[in-house]
Amino acid sequence: MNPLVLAAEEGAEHAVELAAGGAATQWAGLMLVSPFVAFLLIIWLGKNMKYKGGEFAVAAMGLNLVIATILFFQNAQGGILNDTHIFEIGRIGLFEGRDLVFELGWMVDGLSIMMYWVVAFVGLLVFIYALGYMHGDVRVTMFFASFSLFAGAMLILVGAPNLIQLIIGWEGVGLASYLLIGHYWEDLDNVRSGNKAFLTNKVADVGLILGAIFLGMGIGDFRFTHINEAAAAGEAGLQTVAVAGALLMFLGAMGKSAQFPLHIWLPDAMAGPTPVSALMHAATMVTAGVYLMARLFPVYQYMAGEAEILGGIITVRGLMVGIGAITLLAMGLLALVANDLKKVLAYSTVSQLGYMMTAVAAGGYTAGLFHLFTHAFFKALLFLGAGSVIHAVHSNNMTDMGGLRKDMPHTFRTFIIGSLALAGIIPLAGFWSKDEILATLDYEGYTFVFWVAVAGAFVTAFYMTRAIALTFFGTYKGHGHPHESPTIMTGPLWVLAVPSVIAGFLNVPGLEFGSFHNFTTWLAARVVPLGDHHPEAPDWGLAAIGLGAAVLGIALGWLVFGRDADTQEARDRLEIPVLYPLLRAKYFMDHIAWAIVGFTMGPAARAMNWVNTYILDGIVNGVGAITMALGRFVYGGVDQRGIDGFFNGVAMASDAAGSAMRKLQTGRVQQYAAGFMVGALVLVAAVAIFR
Amino acid sequence: MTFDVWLSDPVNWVYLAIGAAVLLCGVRVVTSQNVVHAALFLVGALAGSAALMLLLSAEFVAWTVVLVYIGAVIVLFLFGIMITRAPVVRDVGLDNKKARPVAAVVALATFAVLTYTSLLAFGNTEVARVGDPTPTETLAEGLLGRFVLPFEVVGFILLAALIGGITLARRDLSPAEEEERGAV
Amino acid sequence: MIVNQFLVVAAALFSLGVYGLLVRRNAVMVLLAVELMLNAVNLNLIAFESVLRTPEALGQIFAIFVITVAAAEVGIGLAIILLIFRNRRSANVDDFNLMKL
Amino acid sequence: MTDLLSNFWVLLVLKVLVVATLIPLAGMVIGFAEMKLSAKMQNRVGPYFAGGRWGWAQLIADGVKFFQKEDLVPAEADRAVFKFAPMLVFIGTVALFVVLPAGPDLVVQNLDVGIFYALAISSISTIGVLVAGWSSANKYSLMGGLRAAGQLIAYELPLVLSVVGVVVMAGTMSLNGIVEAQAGWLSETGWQGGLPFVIPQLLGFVIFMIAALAELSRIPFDMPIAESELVMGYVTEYSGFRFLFFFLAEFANMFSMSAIAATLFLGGYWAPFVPADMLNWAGPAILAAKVGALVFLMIWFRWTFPRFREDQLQSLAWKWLIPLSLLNIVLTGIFKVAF
Repeated sequence: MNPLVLAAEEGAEHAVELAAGGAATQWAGLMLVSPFVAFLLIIWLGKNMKYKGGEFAVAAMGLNLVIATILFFQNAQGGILNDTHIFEIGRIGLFEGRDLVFELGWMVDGLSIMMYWVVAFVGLLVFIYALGYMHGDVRVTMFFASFSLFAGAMLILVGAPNLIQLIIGWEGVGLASYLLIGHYWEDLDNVRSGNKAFLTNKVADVGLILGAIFLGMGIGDFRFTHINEAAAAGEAGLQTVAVAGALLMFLGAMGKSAQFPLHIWLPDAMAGPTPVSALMHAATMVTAGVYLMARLFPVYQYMAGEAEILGGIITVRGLMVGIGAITLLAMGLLALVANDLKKVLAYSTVSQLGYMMTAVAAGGYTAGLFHLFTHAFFKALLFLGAGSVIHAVHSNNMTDMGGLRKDMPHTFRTFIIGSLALAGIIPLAGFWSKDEILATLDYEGYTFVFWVAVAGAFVTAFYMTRAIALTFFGTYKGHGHPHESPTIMTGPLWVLAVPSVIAGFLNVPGLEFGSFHNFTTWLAARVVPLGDHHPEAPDWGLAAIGLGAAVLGIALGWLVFGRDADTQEARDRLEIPVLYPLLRAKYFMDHIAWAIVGFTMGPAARAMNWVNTYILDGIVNGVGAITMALGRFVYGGVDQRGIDGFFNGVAMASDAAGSAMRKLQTGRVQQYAAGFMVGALVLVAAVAIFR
Repeated sequence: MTFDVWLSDPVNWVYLAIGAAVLLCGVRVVTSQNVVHAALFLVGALAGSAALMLLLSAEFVAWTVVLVYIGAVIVLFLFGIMITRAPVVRDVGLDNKKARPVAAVVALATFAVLTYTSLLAFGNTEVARVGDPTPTETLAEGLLGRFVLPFEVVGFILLAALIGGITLARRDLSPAEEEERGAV
Repeated sequence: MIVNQFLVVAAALFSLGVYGLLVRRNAVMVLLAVELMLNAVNLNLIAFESVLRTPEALGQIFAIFVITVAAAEVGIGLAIILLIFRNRRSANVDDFNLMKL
Repeated sequence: MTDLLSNFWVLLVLKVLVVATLIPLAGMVIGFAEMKLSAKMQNRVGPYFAGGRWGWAQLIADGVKFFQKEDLVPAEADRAVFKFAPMLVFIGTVALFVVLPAGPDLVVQNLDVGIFYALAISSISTIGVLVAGWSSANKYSLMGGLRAAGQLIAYELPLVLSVVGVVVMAGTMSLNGIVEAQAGWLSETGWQGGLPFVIPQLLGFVIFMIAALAELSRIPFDMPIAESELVMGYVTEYSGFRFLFFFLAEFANMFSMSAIAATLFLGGYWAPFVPADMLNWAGPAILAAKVGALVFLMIWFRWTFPRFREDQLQSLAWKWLIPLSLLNIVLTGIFKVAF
């Protein structure tokens, strides 16, 4: 066995039991199916129901939450679950002993339970919120159908026991997100946003699918259990395959999780309804990339991680950490200049995904996932709060807001909680998870990245303060009179506020809840348990650095925007030369993407057009002309004279024969009887003679 | 079996007499130019057939033929003849004279084929157990045992024929006539 | 007695029936001819039975069925003839060519 | 003597002779009885002078008179059929005597299907009547013939069906067998054997008698003759000995029908308390007594009931007698199976 694995098992404080989880794990498959049942029911019956089918979506999510909660507590209370249910549905014998096996099923382990629970919990609250938010909107039935599909595809993805089902869920998520981003398709911009998201994701998906094929065929199995066992065993012969597969799949993960430079679709994806953004950013879709990295953790960490690429400049792990670090800081800066409230949150999400990616890539399995876990709550809370604000002022732009804290007290308070959690203020959830990431980076020796992350924390606090100041403080600049949202929308806000506050305590180093263990232990229930660093006690020094950066950010933000948040001047103070235009232009990433597409695709398209016009069309036209000539000949010579002549002849012959034969039909019964008798006699005589 | 041996059995004399009568009556049935005569000759032919059946020890069937054919069917025929106004005198238009040669040829061919096949099939086979009538009990057990379903079906057919005959033959009364009929 | 002497009589009766069936114009006469044929069939059945001597007297049972069906046939046939006579004032088969266009 | 009697041909001739004498004898006796009884019922004297006492030779004189008359055939008549019809009627009557048992051995032929034969052969006379009416070329005759045929067909059914009950009870169609089934005697343990079927088959007996009256075209079912409207029905054009045939056949038929009724329902030649070995001698007398009683009943009816109308007659047959006789069969079947 791999010494690393042995070391991990010996050194790990979380002992791992591989145990079947009883009935709950067997019923877990229901979670993967129920959203699709809801989808069909919504399409079938939704139109005539009070909430246009939203009831089914909520019911399915409620059922999922019940199952996920049961699993969650079973897993948390000592009985660590690890169960896989697989049904083989097809098999292609491509290679000797390496059949391409298509399997469906579901997986129950610490990682998937966590994801199930997050998707179900956040999904349920967002769905309930959407009942109010989407009330009276266009195509509500369609919306809920797509929404159910979205959640269902995500559950298929996180429950997948193999790469193929994961790809199915992955593409399903892409499809549903396309439908939802383009929900208001009357506006061309929204359609373009949907297209952009879809195409960007497709670029990444090519990497994922190729990587899956490399990895699956290389190792000989698509099941995560086998892939991870093979990765842990660390066969040297497989390393090349593993490196190629891991890098290609990391491209897929970059697309889904909006890592630099494939992040360009995510801010535009704000075109969809706000609940979509909330779900997309908190629980589904963007977390898929991080989930994939975690699911194939052994591949990335022990098989491919240390391989040097690009001529030895950098290792695979280094590349991933670097991309994560760039994402977390650069995208955070972009949030500083965005005027659209949802876009602020969107860049914030990308930045936080950068944190997660960096952590997982650097070896902080628990740290990255813990941040995913806490982030889901407060980001959902923030998006729903933003939705509430947008619902009230009918605008996305912060220039139309201001002074809403009095009009919308619930939204304001929950938004503040979410923002503090995101900024990483002790003792809210974000503080503990971010601290864990910082600790991991410190432990793994990425000092530079550690300081980038600290800077990111500062930027996070800064832009959240700006957003709050512009939205809730100052004077109202929009039209009409904003009012607080209905209970069906504020309810989920408060519910989400609770885990935003307390979720962090689940994984405070050294803190145990008796038999309830902690987050690290739950996650440890895995197919191939490979430990990561988890300190015995909080490193208060690192915590102080992170907290200090956050506090500094809030203070600076308040200093800049707090006093006169409603003046244009306040924002102008930020117009630092070079940096500000760069940020406003979003680092010209869209332009670069367009340029790439334009430079490569333009000439190629023109060339193809030429080929099409002169060569293909010529061939086709030629074939057409020949065919027409042939057709004329066939029509005139063969059909009209030959075939028609034949059939006309047959018809005339039939007619003549009928005219002749009708004389036989005299209507005289006795002549018929005579014929009948003669016929019978001939038969009898024939039998008698030739017997 | 030679002809004189065959002729030495007195039963065959009886057969010859009856058979001759039957054939004579049969010929007259199809050639008589008087419809009632034809019906009466049919009585003769049927009675002769019944007698032949008696010779073949089928007592019950023979008397059934008498009861059903002669007692009921022929009477029905006579009814039909009289209702359709058969003239008392010779009816020269009773036959389709043009059809006679064809009909004769077909009939002769039928006779030839049937006779040939009969001779082919049975040759000189003797009739078994002459003068030993089949007990009616045997027939009864056959009809009401093994063949009870066909028996019921035939009964049903008879019922349907009865109802159908009545429905077809009854004159449709005008409403005024109905009322008059009902008033009586 | 050999069985063929009866079969020949039956064949002759049947052939006479065929002749009558084909040559008669009056529908009642045609039915008479059909009765003659049916009777010939009965005679045949009885003759077969007299040779075969089945334990259940199958030939005779079938003859009884034939007689019954013949009775039904005559009842219906005469009713039809009566109806046609009433409508067309004729019982001639030649006039029964309604089936022809 | 016994050797002579056991010879087939001698026995045949003997039987034919007996039947040949019995038929005119019975016809004449019944005819004479009818004359005298009618007279009594109408408070007349009736035949008085012929033969001296009671006018017993009246019918013989009538017969001689008929034979003396010219054999008239109407000019338009179908001569052959006209002459043949009375014979056809007479055949049906004569053939009935073949199976009538006057004693255990006093029977022309004890057929296995006796009663079936009797019913079958009696139906032949229907054709005779119909053809007689048709061949006379007289519309009264034709009407009478058609009426007779309709009536005979209609009442043939209840007649046959009412007999079925008896056949079911006796378990045989042989007339001798039916008589034996009714034979009973008083022993130390009580009544042994059967009862006359008139007791269990009262319904059948009533139906049979009504149907028999109709078959005989006797009052109240004499529409085919109907002197008052159809002159004489199908016998209008007949005269001389041909009329005598019809006349004789009617009375002979009365005798044979009554004899069959007596055999089927009253025990035939059997009588209680008559020793079985005496039946061959006492049988004819016993049967004659029963037949006499039934014939008296028929004559009595003639002067008791008015004539039915044609539609009443038909509805009586189809709507009452046939359903009742079917009910009788069902009840008899149930009775037979249950006991």
